[in-house]
Amino acid sequence: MTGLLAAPAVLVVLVPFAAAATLGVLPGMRLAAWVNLAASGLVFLLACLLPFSPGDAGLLLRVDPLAATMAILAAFIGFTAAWVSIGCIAAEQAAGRLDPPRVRLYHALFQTYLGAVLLALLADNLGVMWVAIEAATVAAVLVVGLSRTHAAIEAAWKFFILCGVGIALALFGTILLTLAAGSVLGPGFAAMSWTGLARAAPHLPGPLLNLAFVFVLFGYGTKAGLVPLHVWLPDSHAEGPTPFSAVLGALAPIVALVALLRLRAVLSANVAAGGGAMAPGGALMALGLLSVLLGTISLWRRGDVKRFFAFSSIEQSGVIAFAFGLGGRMAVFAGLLQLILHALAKAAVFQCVGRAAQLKGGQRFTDIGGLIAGHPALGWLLAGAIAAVAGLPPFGLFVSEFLILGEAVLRVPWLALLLGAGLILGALGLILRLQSLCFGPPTKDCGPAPGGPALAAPAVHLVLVLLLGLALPMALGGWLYGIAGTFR
Amino acid sequence: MAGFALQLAHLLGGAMLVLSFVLLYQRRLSALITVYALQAWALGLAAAALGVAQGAPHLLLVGFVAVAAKGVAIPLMLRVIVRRLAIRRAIETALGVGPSMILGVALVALSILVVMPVTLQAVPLAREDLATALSVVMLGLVMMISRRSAISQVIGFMALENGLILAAIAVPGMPLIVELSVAFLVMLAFIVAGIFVFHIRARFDSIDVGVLDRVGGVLR
Amino acid sequence: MSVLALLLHAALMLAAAPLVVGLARRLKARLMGRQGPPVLQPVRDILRLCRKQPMMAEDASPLFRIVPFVQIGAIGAAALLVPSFTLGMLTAPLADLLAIGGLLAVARVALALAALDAGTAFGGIGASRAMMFGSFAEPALLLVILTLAVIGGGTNLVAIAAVLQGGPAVLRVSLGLALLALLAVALVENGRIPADNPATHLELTMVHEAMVLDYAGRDLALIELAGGLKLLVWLDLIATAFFPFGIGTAGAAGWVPGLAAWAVKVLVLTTGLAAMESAIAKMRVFRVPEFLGIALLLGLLAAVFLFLTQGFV
Amino acid sequence: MVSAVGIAWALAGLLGMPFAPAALPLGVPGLALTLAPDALSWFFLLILCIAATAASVFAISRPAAPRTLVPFPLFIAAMALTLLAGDAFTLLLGFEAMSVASWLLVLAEDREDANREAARQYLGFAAFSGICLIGAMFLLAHAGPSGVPALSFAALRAAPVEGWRGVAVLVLVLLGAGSKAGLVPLHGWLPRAHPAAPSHVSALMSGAMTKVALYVIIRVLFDLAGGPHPRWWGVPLLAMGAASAVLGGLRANTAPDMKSALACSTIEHVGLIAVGLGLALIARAADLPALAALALGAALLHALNHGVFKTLLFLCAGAVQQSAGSRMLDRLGGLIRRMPVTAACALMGAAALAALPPGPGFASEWLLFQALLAGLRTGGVPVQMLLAVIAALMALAVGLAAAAAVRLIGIAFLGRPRSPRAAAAEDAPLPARAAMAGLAGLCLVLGLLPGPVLQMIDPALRHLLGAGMGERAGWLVLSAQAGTAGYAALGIALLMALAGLGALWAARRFAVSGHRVAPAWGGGFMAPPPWLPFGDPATQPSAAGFSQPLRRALGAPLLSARETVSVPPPASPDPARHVAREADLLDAWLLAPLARLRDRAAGSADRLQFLTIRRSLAVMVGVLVVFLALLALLEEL
Repeated sequence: MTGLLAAPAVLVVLVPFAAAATLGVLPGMRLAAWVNLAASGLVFLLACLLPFSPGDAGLLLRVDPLAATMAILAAFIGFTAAWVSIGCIAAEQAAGRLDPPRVRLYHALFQTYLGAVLLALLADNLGVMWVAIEAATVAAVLVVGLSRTHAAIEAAWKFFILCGVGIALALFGTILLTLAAGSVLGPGFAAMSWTGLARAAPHLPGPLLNLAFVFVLFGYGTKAGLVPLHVWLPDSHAEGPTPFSAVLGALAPIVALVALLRLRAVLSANVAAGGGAMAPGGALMALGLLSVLLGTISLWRRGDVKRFFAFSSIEQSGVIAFAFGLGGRMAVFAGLLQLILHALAKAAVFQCVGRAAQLKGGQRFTDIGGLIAGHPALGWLLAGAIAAVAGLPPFGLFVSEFLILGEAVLRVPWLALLLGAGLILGALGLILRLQSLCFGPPTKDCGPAPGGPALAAPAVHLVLVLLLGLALPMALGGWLYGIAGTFR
Repeated sequence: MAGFALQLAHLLGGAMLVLSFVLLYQRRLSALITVYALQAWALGLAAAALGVAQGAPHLLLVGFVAVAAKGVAIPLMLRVIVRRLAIRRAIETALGVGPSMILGVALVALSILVVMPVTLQAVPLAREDLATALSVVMLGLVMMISRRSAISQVIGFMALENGLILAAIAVPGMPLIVELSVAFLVMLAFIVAGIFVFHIRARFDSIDVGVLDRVGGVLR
Repeated sequence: MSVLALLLHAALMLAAAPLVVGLARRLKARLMGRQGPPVLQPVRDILRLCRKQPMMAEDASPLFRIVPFVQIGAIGAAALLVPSFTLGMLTAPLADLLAIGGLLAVARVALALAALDAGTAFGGIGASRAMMFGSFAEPALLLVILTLAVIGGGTNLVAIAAVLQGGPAVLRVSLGLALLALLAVALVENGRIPADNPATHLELTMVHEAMVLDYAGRDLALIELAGGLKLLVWLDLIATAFFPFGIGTAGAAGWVPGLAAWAVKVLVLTTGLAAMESAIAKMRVFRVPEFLGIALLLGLLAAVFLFLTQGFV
Repeated sequence: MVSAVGIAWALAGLLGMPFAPAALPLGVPGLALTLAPDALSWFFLLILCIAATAASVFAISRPAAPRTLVPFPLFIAAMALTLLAGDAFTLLLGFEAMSVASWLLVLAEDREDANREAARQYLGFAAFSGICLIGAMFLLAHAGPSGVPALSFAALRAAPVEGWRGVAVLVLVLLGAGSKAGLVPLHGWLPRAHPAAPSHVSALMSGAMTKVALYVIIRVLFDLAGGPHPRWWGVPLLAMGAASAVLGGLRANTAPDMKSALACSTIEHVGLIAVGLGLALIARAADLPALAALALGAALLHALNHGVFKTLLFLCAGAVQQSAGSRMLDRLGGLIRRMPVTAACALMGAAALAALPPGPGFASEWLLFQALLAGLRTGGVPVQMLLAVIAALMALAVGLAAAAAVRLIGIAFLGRPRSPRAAAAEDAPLPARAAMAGLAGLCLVLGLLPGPVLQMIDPALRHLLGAGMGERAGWLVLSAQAGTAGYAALGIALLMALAGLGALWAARRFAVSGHRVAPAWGGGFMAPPPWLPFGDPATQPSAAGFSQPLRRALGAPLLSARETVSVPPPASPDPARHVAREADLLDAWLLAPLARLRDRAAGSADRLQFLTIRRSLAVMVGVLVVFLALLALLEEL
């Protein structure tokens, strides 16, 4: 037991990979779904131990508050997605859209993706993190292409090639970072670790850091879906199986944005110490704003529900990137809050949309309408989740967007004008679709109605979004605020 | 010996850059594959030479992996694919050779301009290698955006990857090089396998704006 | 003393109201070369109506029966506020121009409601037109009040009259413009030519008459009386605000000259009214807003001239 | 029940019960929810509590609808939170929560397309106001010592804004709160959304919610933004207010259904209040606190009056809708006989709406005009001319309101029924009648005793402006300047009663009484067939017919109103048809171009979305090259 407590980080990473290997060979489909759930649950429980574990976890892993928080979040979303998967995949299978080998592959890849994401979050070493993100990409590409329809393969290809290039750029940035750190820390693993970079930040050669930052920004910015690097994102969200869309939509930005936040903190420390780096906020804010504006304007003229929410994810990534770019303790805090709450809310949206799509036999706006009239629980949950994403009170994103926009007004009023315009436009688009999906006369059903258990997951997500925004427990708030202080 | 190996590695890096230009210039598919293989060989040898020069045995391993996988295995696979899928030998270009060469030169200039001033503290040869590596990366990108056919775009991507590995070995004391290069190889393998499995014959940019217009602005 | 003045004033107004109407009719007829009805004819009409049984449309509600009293109540209250021969009435502190305007609006609204109550087509036409006239008359009236208030230092009519009486007797451009605007408003508000024809019974042209079509007996008598009273109130208003000479200020000493001055003024104004009505033709209904628009412009001009000349008090 | 407690609470606060700022155990670091009500909050809370109590009592008589049960109390609570808030975050949280809750209520009947469209537009505008107000609040704020922006009202007050920040605050508040209040040009949603909700909710939205928006304007511009500001700060409010008053008044005359006519009239009255606020700002800038108090007092009094009578009228409309099955004026008529209590209450409300003395509307508008008159003193000829024009527009609005009131009462309650449902209507149930009668009684009190009410407002005025109405708000007489004659509501009422009762006595004494009931002469229409016991509905004025003169005179230029009449050829039995169309020009000029712009932008964004892989890579590389070049350039510099 003490051993387990000593190294939950290692277990958190290893369990999903082990589960993936098991699921790859497990024959029974029902059983596989439950094993998937059990593994995700175990990972979540283990992740909950992370905050109490020592910082250096060995095997190039390190647990700091930021990593622990995000790992818990990722594990939680993975867990609920696995929960939703059970019914969803069974229904897909029943409808004949997935055959047993593919279901087996799906489960294995699900766990691989989860493991890779957790590894990327917990890795101290930039190289390991890069490998993990690459692995996550490959796993995600395979899941997106799982249904083998023409559109799915196209989406997967787009995803693969564009993210491949992005990841390549990130690697170049990583190499430059190692070079920069190596000139201070000497060659070795220290030069390639976040802790090393953070420690040596004030003394690193600033210009080199700038160059590295540009490449890492473009590399991980691609994963986060920042405009103009976002083209892969809508297609892949729209084509993957919906429980996986929930995971992909929620976790991909987390990993990428957390990496960008860490690097930004390194540069800021260098700037503060007069190390010659340029303030990194401008570039982040520029890409963030672009994402907000393009993401929101693209909410119009959408016909596909999942693609629509993918654009909303682009917008949200932009908002978070903007907040991180803005810097300062409050803005970073708000950005982290937005990151967490948006991941929860967006996962809930995708979970509901997935069930609604199965219920109505299509995932276009013309197929799904008036959910509340026919299926009140599903309809209200979806309405709540979309309202949460739109930043309407009483959901928590209202608080984080309030803070982000407010900080922007305080510090960069002219950019705040653009951000505000983008947020209004985004809210308008979401409201439009919220009403068309959930209110009005219902469209006809042609699939199984979701049962209570399937809706428990989005319900729990929504409750969390509500509580974390309005009544954030002081301990948790202080914890996040402390993280923001570290990375401001 | 060490000094000579270093110079050799440096020279081979330069050769990779030249080969990148040749890739950009080349119009025939089989020649493209050959030039790519040559570039991989140059990379492998450069890694080995650096390994000798710095006394770092893992670089030898990197060199071996590069030669074996990218100098031999992948070109072979590509040739098989070209034959099996009956892909046309000539390559459609989207940009034209002339403009893409000019673009390439400009990007190389930019790479040097960007890398040289910021790496003052680094070893001189490493600086130049880094600049070369970034140039190779940039040329790979140019190739990806100037060619229409899937195979040549993938070759562009792989050339880009060669540049990355060159950058990695240029940084003295870079840890985890082997792991990184292997990880990247896995991805390349997936891509090549993808072409094969999904029969992506001519081009993978079938999601064209033209398609969008044809569907009559259907909301996607 | 002020109570006595008020009582005398009330009696005078009540007595003069039908006479003014009769006088105007008579003078108008004379100007047009006809003999015309006797001056006392409206009084006779009212008395005769009082002897007839009142009628009520079968679809009308109790509101229909209340409205004549509201009419008389509102216009009577206004009549009690507007001074005639003395400024020293009990109601002087209440004589606010806006309140008087408001009371007249009450009468207008009440009558319009009554017109709609019977559920006939004519009532609706009359009511909607009357409300439109009212909407357009209101701004012009308000600008006149604004001009007067700026000169007189407040909206109290008695105070304004006192100021104008005490001040140097100069002709002001703005006062003249305001007078013109107020005259136009008065014509429209009282349903006189060119806005409306008090003598018409042609369905398509009538406004006021269309509204009272369903009334009979004592109700009609009250409404006729109220109409006369309204005309008198307007004449009085114009006389007090623009020609305040001769009005007694306080104490009984000024009453007699005040009475004489008042009689002369009312007579002159009535003659002017008759002359004007016989000289011009009735407008089409939708020209009336334009007519009132001109009044509004005059009022605005009055205000602007005032601002330009006066700087400010 | 909740409302009743609230009303007691509000009254206690107005009487001076101290209430310490309190923090709620909620929120995130740096954003604790705090309550710090002052006299202004209490006054608006009073309006809210009156409206909420009446609406709640009225709601007892409605069939229970689960869709409204939860959001309704939330709506009231959110409004109260906004009013009691002690910091910017709480204020905005309440403000937006109020919008969301009422949005759900507007969506109560979501099967109807028009309602959904109205709700969507409504929430869209709400999001817009929220963002604008966040901007305004943070422009007022300054970063605190530990990086946490100080958002409590005390802190905002302590740091006055100047220069462009001040102007930005003004613009943002006018856009944000102004759109919620329904000020032109951001009023388009209001006549759609307010009527869509159940009537007791519409009553609250019109009666109380617009006041909450006005509260925010007052709170920011008079309190938080500090001062003194340039004199022109009041001009936008004056202009928007006057435009709202006229446009709202006109649309109240042309709207075909009862509730949207009432909603349009809300725009008008909010406009009048805004004129008062603008005047007060100008007067404060000119350092005339007594005049500012007069203007603000007039505005606040009118806010209270409007809160009461508009709630009353919406409740009446609700009773009519429930009983006669429609709120379209052309399906009503003759209700005064079947629903006497409702009709009497509606008459009271309509009198107030038309600003007839001695009703409540007249007192506040009288004060407003006095303030305008005194405001002539604040500037040179340009200001005076502006004020003269504003005065004329206000008068026009008042005249239009009177016409609208006549139309509402005359078409809905008087005349003959126009539909069988209207003919068979029954008066509202007891709770509804009680709610309406209570409000009508309150109207009477407010109308006859405006002075004491103004004295209740005095603490708020003193708090904001340093001067109150003082002696000018006497028990019996309101006056513009202390010691001069003014408006005495009771006196006027007494005179009216005297004259009216005198006439009654004389009529009883001297005239033949006892009415004979007979059919009215209908101008020669055929007698109605026996299956139309209440007469042919088409032979009495319709709602569109009643508004025809105004529509022709004013609607054509302001609303681009068009009428088409199609007369069938002679000898054809087909009926002639008259179709009146109108469109709010602001929809056509503001929202439609914006929507077109958005669609065009979305179209061009789509071109960027669906690029081939190669092209999107090209974009990526292009931006990367730009960044690198920029970096090289910056390194050089």
